Parts: sequence; C-alpha cells; structure tokens
Amino acid sequence: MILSLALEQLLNGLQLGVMLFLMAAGLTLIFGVMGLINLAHGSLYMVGAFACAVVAAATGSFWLGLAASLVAAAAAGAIVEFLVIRKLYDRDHLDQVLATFALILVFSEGARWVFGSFPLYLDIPPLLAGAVPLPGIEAYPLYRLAIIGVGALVALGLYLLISKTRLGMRIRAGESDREMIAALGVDIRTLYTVVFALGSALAGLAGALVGALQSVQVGMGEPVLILAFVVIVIGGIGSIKGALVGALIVGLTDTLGRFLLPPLLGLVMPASTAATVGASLAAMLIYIVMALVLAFRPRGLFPAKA
Amino acid sequence: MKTLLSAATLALSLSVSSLAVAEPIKVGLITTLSGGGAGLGVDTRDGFMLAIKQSGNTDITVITEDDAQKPELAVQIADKMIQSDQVDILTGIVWSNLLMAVAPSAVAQGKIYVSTNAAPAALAGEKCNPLYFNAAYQNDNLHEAVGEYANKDYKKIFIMAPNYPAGKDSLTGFKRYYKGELAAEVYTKVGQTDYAAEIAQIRASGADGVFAFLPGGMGIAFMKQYAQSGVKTPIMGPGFSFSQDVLPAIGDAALGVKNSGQWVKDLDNEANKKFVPAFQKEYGRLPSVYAVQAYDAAQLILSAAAKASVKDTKAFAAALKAADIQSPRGKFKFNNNLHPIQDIYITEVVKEDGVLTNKTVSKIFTDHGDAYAKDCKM
Amino acid sequence: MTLSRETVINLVLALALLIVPVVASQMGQPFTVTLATRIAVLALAATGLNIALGLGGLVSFGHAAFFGIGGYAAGILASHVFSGEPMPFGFEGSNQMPVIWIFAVMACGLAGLAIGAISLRTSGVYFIMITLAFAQMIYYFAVSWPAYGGEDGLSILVRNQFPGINTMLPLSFFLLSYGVLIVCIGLFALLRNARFGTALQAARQNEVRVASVGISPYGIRLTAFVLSAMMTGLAGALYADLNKFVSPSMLSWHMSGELIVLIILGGTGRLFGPVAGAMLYVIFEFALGGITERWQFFLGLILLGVVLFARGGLIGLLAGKARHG
Amino acid sequence: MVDRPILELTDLVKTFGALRATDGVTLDLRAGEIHALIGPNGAGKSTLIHQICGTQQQDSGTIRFAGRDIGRMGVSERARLGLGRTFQVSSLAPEFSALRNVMLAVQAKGGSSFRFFRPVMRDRALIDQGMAMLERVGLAQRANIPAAELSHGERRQLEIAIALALGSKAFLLDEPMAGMGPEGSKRLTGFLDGLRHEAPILLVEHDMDAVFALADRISVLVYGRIIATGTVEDIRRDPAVRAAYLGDHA
Repeated sequence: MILSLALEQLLNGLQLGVMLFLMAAGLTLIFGVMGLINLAHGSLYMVGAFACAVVAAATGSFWLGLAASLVAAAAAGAIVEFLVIRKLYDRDHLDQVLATFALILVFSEGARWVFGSFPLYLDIPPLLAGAVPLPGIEAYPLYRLAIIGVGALVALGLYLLISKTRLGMRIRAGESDREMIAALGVDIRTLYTVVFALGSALAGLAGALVGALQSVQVGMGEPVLILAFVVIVIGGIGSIKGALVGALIVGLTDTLGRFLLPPLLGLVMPASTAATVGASLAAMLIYIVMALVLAFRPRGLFPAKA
Repeated sequence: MKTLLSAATLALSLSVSSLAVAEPIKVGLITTLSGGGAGLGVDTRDGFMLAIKQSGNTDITVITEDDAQKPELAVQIADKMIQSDQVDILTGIVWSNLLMAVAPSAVAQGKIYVSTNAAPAALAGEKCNPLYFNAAYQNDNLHEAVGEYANKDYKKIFIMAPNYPAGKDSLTGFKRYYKGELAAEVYTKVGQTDYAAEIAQIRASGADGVFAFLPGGMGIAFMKQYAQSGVKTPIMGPGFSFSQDVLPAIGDAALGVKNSGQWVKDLDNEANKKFVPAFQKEYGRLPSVYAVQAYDAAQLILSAAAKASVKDTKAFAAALKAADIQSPRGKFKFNNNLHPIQDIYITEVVKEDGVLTNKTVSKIFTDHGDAYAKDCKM
Repeated sequence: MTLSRETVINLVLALALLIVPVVASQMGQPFTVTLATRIAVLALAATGLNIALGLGGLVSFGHAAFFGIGGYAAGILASHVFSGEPMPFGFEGSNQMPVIWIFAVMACGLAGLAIGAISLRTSGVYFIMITLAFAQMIYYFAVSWPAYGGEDGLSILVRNQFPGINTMLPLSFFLLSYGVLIVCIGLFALLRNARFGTALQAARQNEVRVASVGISPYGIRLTAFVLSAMMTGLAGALYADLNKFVSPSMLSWHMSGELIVLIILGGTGRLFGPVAGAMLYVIFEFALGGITERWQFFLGLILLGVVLFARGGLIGLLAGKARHG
Repeated sequence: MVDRPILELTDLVKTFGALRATDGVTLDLRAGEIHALIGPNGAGKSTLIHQICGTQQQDSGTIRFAGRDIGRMGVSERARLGLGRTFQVSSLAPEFSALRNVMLAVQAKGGSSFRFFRPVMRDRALIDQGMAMLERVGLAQRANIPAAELSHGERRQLEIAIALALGSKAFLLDEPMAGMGPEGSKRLTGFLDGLRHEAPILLVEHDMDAVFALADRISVLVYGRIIATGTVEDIRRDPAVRAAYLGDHA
C-alpha cells in the first residue's frame, strides 16, 4: 500500500513536471533565440485554455478545441510579437519585464471583458476519461498519462525540430549570432515571429490540456508562469534540455514535498501542527531549491552559451 | 454661491425631514469586480441592487467601487467613501482578509458595516462591535453543518483545506461537530491547482468520506481531477465550494456531492419564490448564495431606514438588529454578536433541465448561531 | 546660479505634493490628503528600490519582500502592545513609530543582506528571477503562518504614534510621511553623488571597468541592495500605518511589479522619478477606477505606451536626458 | 642578475571545447620595458589578456604578478595589486564625464569607495588628481564631456589616464592605437615611450609602425602558441614569423 502510494506520487510528480515543461519550453525557446523575458507567456496559456473551452462548448468536441487553442495562442502570439514584442528585443530586461507585465494586465482584463468573470467549463474528452490500473498502482487517471505522453512527444518534437530541420538550424544560428544569420539573408524578423508564435502555441497547448483538468478562468496563467520561470532558471535559461530537467525537478520536489513533509514533521511535533507547518514548508520548497541551485550554479544547471 | 445653495438645500431637507420622510442614505458598496474573484463580487452587487430596485426607495444612493481583491485598494476606497463621499454605511466585501482591513477601522470611525459574506471568527467573539453586522453567517457555520451531517453515515473522514486562516477555521468548524475518526488532516497551498498528490493520499488513506473546503478555482480543479481519478469515496463540503457561480465550471463531476447552505434555491417560502425568478429575470442567470446574502443586507438597511434616521447611529443600529425582513432564507434574526441565527440545510448537487444546481436534502441545524457569540460581551 | 530644468521640475513636484493636500485639508477634503499620503509612501518605497534599480541597475523583482517585512514589523510590534503578550527573544511590542521604524529598517537590512548575498552571485534575468523567488518564499510563509493572521492579515487598530504629532489626523500623518520622504530623497541624492554612488553607477554602466580599477562590484552592490531594502522597508512600515492594516498582499509579486512600474513611469534613476511615478500611478488608478471597472486594461495600455515610446518616463519627457557630473 | 620579471606567465592553457585558444604560453614582462604581443586575428591574444586580468580562468599553468600567484584571484583583486589595463573595445562608464571616470580610479586607489555622503564633485583632492591625469594624456579641456560623447581616440587616452591614476605597477594595453588617426597615433606613441619608465607595458597592438617604434621585445602568438620572442631585429629576421605572419608587412 505504502509502496503503491509512493509510486503513484512519483508518477504525479513526473506528470506535474511534464505540464510545467510544456509551459517552460516555449518560454526558454523565446529567451534562447531572442533574449526576451516574456511575463505574458502565462496570458498565452490562458488564451489557449479559453479558446479550447469556447470551441469545445460550441462544437462539443474537445479535439477541435485543442486545435483551436494552438491556432488561437499562436495567432495571439504572432500579433503581440508584431505589435509590441519586436520593439523590445534590443531593450534591456527591465523594459521587457515592464512591457510584458503591462501585457498581462491587458490580456487578463480583456479576457474578462469578453468572457465575463465566471470560470468556463471544459472537461476531459470521453476517450481519455476514467482511470486505468498500472503495475503497482491500483488506478491512475488516463488523462494524466496522456499528458505525460504529450509532454514526451513535445520534447522529442522540439529536439528534432532544432537539430534536424532548416527552421531549427536558423534557430540555432540565431542563438549563437544574430548578425550572422541576418548576413546569411534569412529574414530575421519573420524568424522571430515564427519562433514567438511557436512558443505561444506551446503555451496555448499547455493551457488547453491543463484547463480541462483544472479550471479555465482569468488569471489562471500567473501561478503557472512563476513556476515556469522557476523551472527555466533552475534548468538554465535558453536550454530546452534544462527546461525538461528543471521541470521534472520542480514537479517531483513539489509533489513529494507536499506528500512527505507533513508526516516527516509529524515525527517531531503534533500531527495537527505538522500538517500546517509541513504545508507551509512544502509551498516554499521549490523556491528554496531554486535559491540553492542558483547559489551554487548561478547560471542554472545547463547554462546556454553566453 | 455654492454655500448659499447648500444652505438652501439644508433648510429644505430639514423641512422635508420634519414631514417624516426618510432622509437620504449613502451606502458604499466595496466589492470585487475585477481579477480572479470577480464572479462573487458581481453577484453581490447584483443581489444588493435588486433589493434596492424592488423597494423603489429613492432616498438611498449606492456608490459601488471595485477592490480588485486587494486589501490596500479596499482600504483606500473605504477611506475615500468615508472621507470624501461621506457614506453612512459600508458593505459588500467578499473576502475575509479585505474585510479585516476595512471593517474594524470603519466602525472605529462610527460607520455601520453590514457584511454580505466575509465573517471571520476574529470579529464574532471578543472583538464584536455594535456597528458591525453580518448578514451572511459566521465563517464556521457551513463547515459545522457538514461535520454534523457526517456523523450520520461516516466513520473515518479525510479532511482538507487551503493553508490559510479561513482554511484552518473550516477544519476547526468541521471538527467541532464531527465525532468520528479522522483519516488525515491535510492543508494545501493557497491557489493550488493540481491535486494529484492529495487524491493519491485519499485513495491510500482508507477513508469512507472526504470533506474538502476549496473555494473558487481550487475547488473546480479538485473536483474535476477527483472525478477522473477513479477514487469513489464520497465528497462533501461547505456550500461555497458548490454554489451557483462555480457549478457550471465543475460540470457533472459535482453531481451528487453533499454540501451545506443557509439558503437553497428550492426553499419553500414566499420571499424565496419571489426572489429567484426576479433575479433570473433581471440578470439572466440563477442567483448564488452571495446574491442572497447581499439581497438581505440591502433589505436590512431598507428596513432600518424606514424606522430610524441614519444620522442617529445608535437608533439605526437598533433598527438593523431587529432584522425586520422577509429573507429568501426563511427565518432570520441576529444573535448577540450581530451574526445571524438561522437554519442550515444539507443540500445535494443535481441537474435540473440541464443546469447544475443544489436541492435541499434535509435541515441539519435549526436556529443555529455560532461558537464565538459567547465571547462577545454585548 | 541658474537651476537646471530637472531641478525646477523636482521643486515643482515637491511643492505640489506638499501644497495640494494642505489646501485640500483646509477645504475639508480629507480624502485628497489620504491619496497624497499614499503617493508619498509609495514614492518612498520606490526611492528605496531606485537605489538598487536606478543607480545600481539591479532589477529586483522581489522588493515587495522588504515592503512587506517593514509592514509586518509595524503590525507585529503594534499587535503586541495591544494584546500585551511579550514577543519572542525578549523584545517588547511598541506603538511608537521611531521604535517601529528602527525595527523595520534593521529587519529589512538583515533580510536584504541574506537575499542580496545569494542573489548578487547571479546577474541579468537570473537576478530578476531569484529575487522574485525569495519574495515568493516569504509570501507563502506569511500566508500560511498563523500567528499574525496569515492570509487574513493583521489590523493595526489604532495608528501608531510619533512623539509630538497626532498621527490620527490625516494631515499630520501626511506631513510626517512627506518629511520622511524628503529626508530619504535627500539621502538618495547624497548617496548618488558620493564615492559610493560613483562606484555603484559605474558598476551599472560598466562592470568590468569598475573591477579593473580595483573595486569589487559585489561589495558595492550588496551594500546598495541592503540600503535599498532598508528604505523600502521603512516605507512598508508607513504603509501599514496608513492603511492601519498589513497583509501578505504587500509581499506579492504584483507589489514588486508595481514598485518597478512607479520608477519607470517617473524616470529610472531620477531623483524625483519615484515621486512623479507614484503621483501618476495613484492618480491613474483613482481616476480610471472612477470611470471604468476595466481600469487595469487601460493601465496596461498606458504602461505599454510609456515603455515603448517614452523611455525616460515623466521626468525624462519633461527634463530631457539625465546629466551626470 | 636583473630583478625578477614583474609579470610571468608559465605554461598557460585555456581550451574552449576542442579549440586550444591558449596552448602552453610562457611569457614575461620585465621592469622598464615595453613588451609587444602581436599575432594575426584569432591567434588568441584577447583570450590571453582575459586570463591575465582575471575575466577568464585558465585551465592550467600559473600567472605570477609582483611576486604573487594571481592565477585564481578576481579581477578587482588583481587590479588592486597594480595590474592596470586598457580595453580593446573601449570600456568606460559612458554616462560619466571624462573627469568622473578618472576620479573613479583615483578613489579606488586612494581609499574606500564606502563613503556615502560627501559629494565627489566637491572633493578637491579627487578632482585635482583626476585633472592632473587628464592633463598628462592631453584631455584636460574635455574633462566635462560624457565619455559616450568622446571620440574613439579620446576614449583611448582616457583609458590610459585611468590606468595612470591607478598608479599601476604594470600596464596591459589592448590595442590602444585602434581607431586613432595618424596624428593621434604619433602623439600616443611618444607618450607611451615615456611611460615605460614609470611601469612596464605589455602592449597588444596591430599598428606595426608603433610596435616597431616602441617595443623592447616582441612575442608572436599564432594559434595560441608563442612562436617567437625577441628584439625587434630578431623578430624581423625570424623566418618562422615571416612565414606565419609578417609576410605581407615586412
């Protein structure tokens, strides 16, 4: 029983990590290629979730909604890139932080304007509903397994995209030398728009997938945005591999902390106190891990080349 | 010129009031109309304004402002309403933490505060105040009701709430009435949206029931994930986790959940039979409990205004305390700590004509007050 | 001696912030005084951040931590006077602002030292994020720590006192806050022109240059970060007394963002940038909030406009580029 | 027996992946001399300078300066020991005036930077010393111009003024002639000629006229290795150098 619970929690940690990776991958890609720190990434996540909920409600098909989330987030990303973001590439991080902070306000309040203040309904597709038994685990939600699968596919896809395709070659060239790529005659502005839209689409996908599991509402992107930043900072900003490792570290730390800290503290204090103190510590745990990582590896675990 | 004019107005209003027509009352309604919690604030405002509109009373001016769920902003608005608009009564705040920022200082300045929702324990006991009224409940009430209900059918319950004061009050309230064994007591992160770890613990705990207090988006996320987990242990919770504002977003996952409320849509009384269709007609949606609470707060103010002058704070407070209203909840009166004494019901989430809503299962408490009233020396 | 344009603007801002509330108070509009106090206190917090951000180029996205710690210092000390319970470590509660301020400043100094010592090992985006992480850590601690109200916050039932001043009167409390603000702006000005400020600003403009003349940027920056934390903490204590309330929302990352916004709106590194920024922000918030519930939407658009098209902020717009000696 | 060299590099190695940017460099700088380091682009001169100043860390080998092993010290610590440098890409505080740039160096040398109140622009001693240095390099009349607005050549002069103000025991000058007109180069050559008596100079420079006019010794760096060290005449005659590098110039 205990072993089964531990196994299930490990799987939960992995699954949370994969969800975070979907967010973090786009964020780190955008930083790696354009050097842009994008606080509005959480807003694109929200756009994806809303698009999915609205289309799923109108057509009755989650899968159409999922497609819509990709399209809507990519389109929103491209528009924002064209109107605002491209003016920020040459600015310092301070300006980027501020402008994208302003974008959060615009997106959140804009979404409320259009969709109202109440959470929207979005449910898991029937195909993936319910739980299945796994070796050592009594039952595990099929949808969560599917998320792990999607995360693995996205990781593989990004790897192939970056190492095997022309677009990937351009992305890598853009990372190492912006002027060189311009000299090669590649239209760098278009490249940047494409990369930004790609990162946005990933955020939108994450928003739709997670929205079905959690709740679709204004402001849903902010907590996950901060977690995604923790992920990419631990992993090394700009590194997809770092994002993957960082996401798994954060996912496992958070899940296992919530699961293990209260009983561990229960050994030294009354159970009721341990429950609250343990929960407080668990909430702080990932930030503590991040501070520790940065204290010893100031550029994260897999620093991208300077 | 302006002074002249206002002097004239003053003279006029004096002569009018001598004709025993109610004098103007200014009410400041501070609630959350933007940000994540705006749904509750919108219902609060709409419920309040419905009562004012129905009364046809034109002496009452309501100034509405958005606190964006930020305590600092709420304080600033309260200052403005008191100092600049010179309101007589404040009301409308949804959240305990905002209420704690505004209400103690407002009543210290001689203003009346009528709470439409938030009811922290801190203001119900020793620190109760003759100008602070709560038209909703005391925070613990709905948790206590579920605790009492759980005694009937459950032996070993898993209880869970967010790690903040309202969460701790919730579990304390539940435990005050629940006599069985606890499978575990778990506090989750405020704003947490993934509950896989907790659900796994529920599965492993061998509990025969789960009590969860997870308001707003937290509850939506938990319920959806729970429904997919394959865990069949029945869920119960306080009414605000399953009220009309969140049910559509949870979807069928909420069906059959037992919860508690001091008001249910199907309560059989005259006031309720008028209120629900009126609200639906006016705003095109079902009212939530927040709308009812605000509706009653407005009714209370209207009833007091008919009896006393708001400038005579003491008399006005006494008129409020009389609680001479027809509440959609049925019976309603104030305890010595100016929190309600009312009936509390166990309800169940059902689907009516494709819409999720609550229906009454049984009355669990009759004329229920709260545990803090005894500490209130009023 | 002719005054530079910026000096004239600074004087106008300083006088406007003083005169408007005094006149409003005479005219029986105490709320204007409250707004002005809010401006003064936010400007003080941003002036603190301006030491790190404006002079040192250290983009701290976690200054809400210090703002909140200062606020909690005021709230906690006052609550112990009210409850009569002794504090840990043998301290006693106090409702005297000078005592509270010393506590707030010391606590923030220590927190700033600890956070800065680790954070300053990193730079750029990493620095932004690690300061954010530390603030989040403290935020979650405050939310879940039950002793002082947790998420519900802590009320200060009676505003703390200052010898010789009736702080309950809005105008008196404003004048006190204004006085503190002016003193701290003076300190900022001294700091900026002194040897320390020279080294700090040079480290922002060119880190390698500073190191290669033999000054370790780390020590200079850490000192600046600590001073910055202390000043923001002092503002936090005043803010708690202004609202008569302190809660974890003072520690939230939105607060950190707002402090940065104040500086940028006014003009980064400018002496009166935070004052101009706080004035604009509070007036926006108040005026827009009165017109529409969607004021955050328009605030976002205005901010975008400032970042994209008016990079020097208000002071930059009015006074042109900054000149250094 | 002459004094021990002020700066000694022994078997310095620095690799970036497969590239050996510095491949066993041994080099010294003696009192009173100008030692020029030349080599084609990409030979590893910049990497070498970075290691001497401490902005990059060598993989192996030692760096001794003024009798101490400085190989693991930070940049500012090395500077405090008396290692003065100028930069290939001009490196100044661009918003500060020329004078305040020099004063930063004066303050670094002459005492603590942890003074919080007294305005530097009223600190007579700082100003006088700073002006004196600007006069020596011929920039006195440009003292109040922000560094960002100085011409390329003027910035080089300012960098030297800063190095002077530090009272360095040795100067590391990274392409001081770059971007200077013929007139400026000539003036600077004359100035450096006198400077060597104050402290020895390790000079990295592309301007061969200046190198041949100034250098007491020359080392030639190719692909991270020193292929020859000697007097101007030795180097001019060295066939390996001619083949590898000087072919076009000689």
